[in-house]
Amino acid sequence: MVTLARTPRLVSGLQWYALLGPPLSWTVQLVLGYYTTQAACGAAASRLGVEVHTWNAVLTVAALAVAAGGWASAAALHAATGGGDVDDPLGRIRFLSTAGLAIGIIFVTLILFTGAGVLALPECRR
Amino acid sequence: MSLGRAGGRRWTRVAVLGLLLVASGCNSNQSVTNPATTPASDIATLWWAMFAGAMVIFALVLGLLVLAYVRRGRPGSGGDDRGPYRVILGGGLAAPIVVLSILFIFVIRVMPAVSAPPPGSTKLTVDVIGHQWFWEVRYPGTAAVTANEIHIPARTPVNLVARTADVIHSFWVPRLNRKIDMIPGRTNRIELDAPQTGVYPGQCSEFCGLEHADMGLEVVVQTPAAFRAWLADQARPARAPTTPQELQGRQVFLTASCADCHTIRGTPAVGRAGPDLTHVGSRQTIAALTLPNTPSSLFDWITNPQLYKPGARMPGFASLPASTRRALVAYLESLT
Amino acid sequence: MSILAGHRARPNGWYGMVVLIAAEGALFGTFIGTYVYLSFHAPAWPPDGIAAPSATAPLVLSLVLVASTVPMALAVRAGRRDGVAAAIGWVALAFVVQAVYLGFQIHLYVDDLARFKPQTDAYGSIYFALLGLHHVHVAAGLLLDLWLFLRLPRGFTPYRRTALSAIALYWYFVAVAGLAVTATILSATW
Amino acid sequence: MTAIQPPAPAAQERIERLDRIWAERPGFTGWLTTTDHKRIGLMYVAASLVFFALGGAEALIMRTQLAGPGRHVVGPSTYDQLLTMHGITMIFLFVIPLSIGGFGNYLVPLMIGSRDMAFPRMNALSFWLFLGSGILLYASLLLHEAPNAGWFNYVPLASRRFDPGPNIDFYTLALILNGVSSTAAAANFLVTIAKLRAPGMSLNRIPLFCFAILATSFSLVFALPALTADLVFLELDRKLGFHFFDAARGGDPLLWQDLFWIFGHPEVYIIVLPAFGIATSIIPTFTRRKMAAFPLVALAELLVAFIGFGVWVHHMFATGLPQTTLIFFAAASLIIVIPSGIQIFAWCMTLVDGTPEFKTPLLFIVGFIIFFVFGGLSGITLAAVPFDQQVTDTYYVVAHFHYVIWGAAVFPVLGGLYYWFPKVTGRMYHERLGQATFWLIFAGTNITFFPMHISGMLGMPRRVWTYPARMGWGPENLASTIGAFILASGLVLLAANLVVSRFRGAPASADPFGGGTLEWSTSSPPPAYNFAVIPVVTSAYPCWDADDRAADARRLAAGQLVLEHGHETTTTTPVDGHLDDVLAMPAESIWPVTLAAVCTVGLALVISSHYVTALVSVAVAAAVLAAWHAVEPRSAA
Repeated sequence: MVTLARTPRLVSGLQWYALLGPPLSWTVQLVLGYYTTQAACGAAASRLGVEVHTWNAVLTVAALAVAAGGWASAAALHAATGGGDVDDPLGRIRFLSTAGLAIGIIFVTLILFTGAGVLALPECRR
Repeated sequence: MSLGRAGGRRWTRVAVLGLLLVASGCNSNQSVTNPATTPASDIATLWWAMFAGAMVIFALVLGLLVLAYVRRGRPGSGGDDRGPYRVILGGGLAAPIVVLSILFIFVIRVMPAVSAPPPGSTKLTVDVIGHQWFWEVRYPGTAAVTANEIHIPARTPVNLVARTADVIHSFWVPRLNRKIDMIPGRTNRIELDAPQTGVYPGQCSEFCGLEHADMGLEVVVQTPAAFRAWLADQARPARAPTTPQELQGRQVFLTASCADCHTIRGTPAVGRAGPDLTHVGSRQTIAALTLPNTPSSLFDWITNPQLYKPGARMPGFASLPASTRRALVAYLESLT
Repeated sequence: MSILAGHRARPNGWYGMVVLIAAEGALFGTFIGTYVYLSFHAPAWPPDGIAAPSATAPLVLSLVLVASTVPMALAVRAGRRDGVAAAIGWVALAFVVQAVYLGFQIHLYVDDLARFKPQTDAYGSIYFALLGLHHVHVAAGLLLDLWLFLRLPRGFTPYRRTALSAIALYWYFVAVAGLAVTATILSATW
Repeated sequence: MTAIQPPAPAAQERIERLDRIWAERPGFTGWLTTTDHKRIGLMYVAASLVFFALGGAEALIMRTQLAGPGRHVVGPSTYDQLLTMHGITMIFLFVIPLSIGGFGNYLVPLMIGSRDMAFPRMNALSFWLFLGSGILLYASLLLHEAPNAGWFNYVPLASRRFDPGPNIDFYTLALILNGVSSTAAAANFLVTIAKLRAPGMSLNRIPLFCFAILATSFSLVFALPALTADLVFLELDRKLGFHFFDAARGGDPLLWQDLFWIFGHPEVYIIVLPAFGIATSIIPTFTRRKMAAFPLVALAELLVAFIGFGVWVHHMFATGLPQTTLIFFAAASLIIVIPSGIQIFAWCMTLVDGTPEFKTPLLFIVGFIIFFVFGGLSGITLAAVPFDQQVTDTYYVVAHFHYVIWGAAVFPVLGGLYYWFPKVTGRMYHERLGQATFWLIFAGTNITFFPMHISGMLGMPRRVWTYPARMGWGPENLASTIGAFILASGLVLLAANLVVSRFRGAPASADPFGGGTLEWSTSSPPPAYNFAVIPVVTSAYPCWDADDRAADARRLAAGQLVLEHGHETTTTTPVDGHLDDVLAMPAESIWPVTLAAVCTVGLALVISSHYVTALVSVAVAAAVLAAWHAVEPRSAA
């Protein structure tokens, strides 16, 4: 508790990272990944020269790292707020870190699904 | 895959009868659960697997609701969340991750079976072009052009190229493969590889305007030899009229506005808006399966198409004398 | 007000403008995404027969629009001190720069229309639609400035102070969106 | 749990002062100029129910046409207009306006302990713009020129070449207007929930209904621009000959689909999220237990909205896109099951662990859970790419989405109509008739929509105006038609119950069901200012905190947080809900309805190609806006 009170900025940073990091990392993976397939399989493919599998392997690893970090932050906050105290702002941090734990698991799974799916299929087969 | 075709049909019956008082006893020729090819049966297997899983999950949730009803009089835990949390995390988070992972792998494994055939993997290409509201069918490399009836040889991988002349249509013959949209500016392909001869009905399944409902088609799977004979027939120009009535009919066809929209190869009629009629007499139906191809229904159709297919692009010819229309019918039916 | 003496929170109007900007940002994002999407489906971009846009004028103009946010920020600061004359002066300066900016942009737009048209092909369609979207936003901002000229001379109220800070926020957004639009348009030259 | 105590004399005096300050113009003009979120909410409810009746009538005509093969009740031209108008009406003019505009408006300020929405006049504008869009659309139906390319309006069928009449222009411009209305409403909710919460209502104490509205509003703000852009592109193509969707000139018909579904799928969750919110309001009340796993449920509501942005291509699995493109969206469409699953188990476990009393509102929620699970499961099958490629655009899909957006999204709304009826009218509905009605509607829904799964699996495409006898789809369709009329009769009974109870029902107390959220702490119906004293809360179920409510009553007597000197409400910090300001609120105004009228007329002029006159209406609109903002809310001296 004491450490939390002393480092509000860090706590607040970790809290928002845990909440927003995993979803946003998936968003980046989805948007960029979607555009790599559009670029590689559209009429402009030869002009753009995008390689779907390479790009998506990189995107997946990067997104996974960010999302896993978010989950770890949530886990740290959740452990630190483990007491019975539910008053502000500890109650709020505990509330958000509980949510963050679920967010981390869900988005790590989603990023893995996406990456594995793209890599398992031929690049531009329709 | 594991469930055979007959098994699929039997299971359809069980599901239909078991789940609903209204059983469909009739035609299941356009049924998703009556597959006739590998891709269609892969999809049907995927369906039955998902169906079974879904029923188990549905039963579990219903069980929880029944439990709530049975225990309604008892006081609860008083708001202690630890028990519910275990169920919620187990049922809402852990179990779905496992189940969905299995399903996702299943899906990825079925996807190649329903994809477009790799270049060079097929022996025959058929171009199907969607129109409001009929299907133009071409066999590249031959002069053959027909409509609404796609003949293919059995046990032969066919590369079906789907395009459109106007709006978006979707080519769908459920027993043979997934559907594929026909989109302006795009060329889509699927594979048809039917092991057995027969007639497989299909229908446009993307809303395409007034007569979306009456845009049927049939895939006629023939033995390779019969198919070759059919294709050679279709590639020939139209038969010349032999009787005076047929001669009169041809004259009517060329001078009334018919030729503006229809082609009859070997005559000056080269219109492209309507179906190619070079061998219309050989087809089983007219107006994209709306009517059987008999002289009397062809006569009715020419007289007033809007009665049978409201919105169809074809104008009625009731203004022509009945004898003239009969001559036209005689000529068209002679074009086998 | 006694319970809150001396305290000032960000007004609701400011939050409202943030949400509006989020929606507007999504709108610009959709237009830009469309531009990229169409370019990915074109064998040549810009299509043969249309020259790639020139870079100098749009770049300079974008920087001018960004520069015009400085007097807007100063106007907001003056507003906090109830400096009516200073606030009006800064808004007026920004207004002049923004109006000149829009004038130049419309001049370029009309020039472009002489070379190719939105009816030429999809490139022309998205090119003029994207630029047009941006210019409409600048024009709307100028109308907001005019409203400030109408209301500020009668002195500041909390409502007008909120309006000034929200309108300034809007201009920051328009400047950033202008940069994004310019970058998108110029991507065809790379 | 808490009863309203008769106020002390000092408090009575303050209440009378508040009554005077918050009084609005009486009579009909009062409705035109009102900025009271409750009256605006009621107008939303009334208007959307009228549109619901129209959309329902359209459905019944279609079902009559499809009752058997080869019938000719209506021809294809009328049928296509009916099916398009049915879709547009139910989505844009019924469910969203009712659940967000109606329930959201009425309840959010009451639940968070505020006196109004953050932007009361913009709130009125949202309503009037929505009404304008509905009037435009139904004007087109009266002209027999209604939109006819389906609610998702694919090009090139909707292009000028294939649809030269004004039909699609009505669609395009009315939906742009509707979108502006929804964006304004969403912005209003976001700021209201962020800033106007009662002191002490930190993030973790926001009622779950408000979390749902928050998630919905986020979705609207980011999804609607994609639709707006799409509609603008289409109108530029149609009216000015642009080529966004013209494949022959470098455009792409799939661009329409991409942009439409980038909006359209979040839209599905926009429709269903408020229903989740209503369910999470009704369940705790009737089980006398707080929602189990409250943080996860709140999170799940937000996640559904968020992941909902990454699933749009599952509407386009059959378009021949590369499979590597499809798989992104298949993955997201599967994973979105998880937040839904968390909520389903949380609802069920609250029922299991609480002490449920199966009154009418809770019955509708149980029905909702059943439909949502069933429709969710058929939804999973549609995320499985090859199966979707087989059954998309068939009646299987029609069955699926009616389970979800009728069964799952509207059932809670129906339950909510009963649940908050005493709050709004001060009278009770008829309980036994309510329960009987539930069973009728529940049966009707299943009889209507279940057979559609089968007709779809048997190969029946959607949007067909008729079908030939040889296909053998007759029995399923007849069952659907019979079910539709059972369903309709149930809805008529529901309406009768509520209308009669409005006048004859037993008087209702402030809190007839023992609800946990703040709306139950004020009288039924609530006064114009909602709460005589701004409540201070310490939990997510403040109405169950008797001590806190007693403290409110003491503050009223003492004059703390009563704000009895002006048309004011409090604002608090967005995260922790600390009191940070007292805000003067705008009073009633004639300008919102005026502006909406000008916009509607302007768009009608564009539809009829009177561009110059339309430009004049833009100038008038600017003038109206200036006049609007010349009237400033003032704090008490």
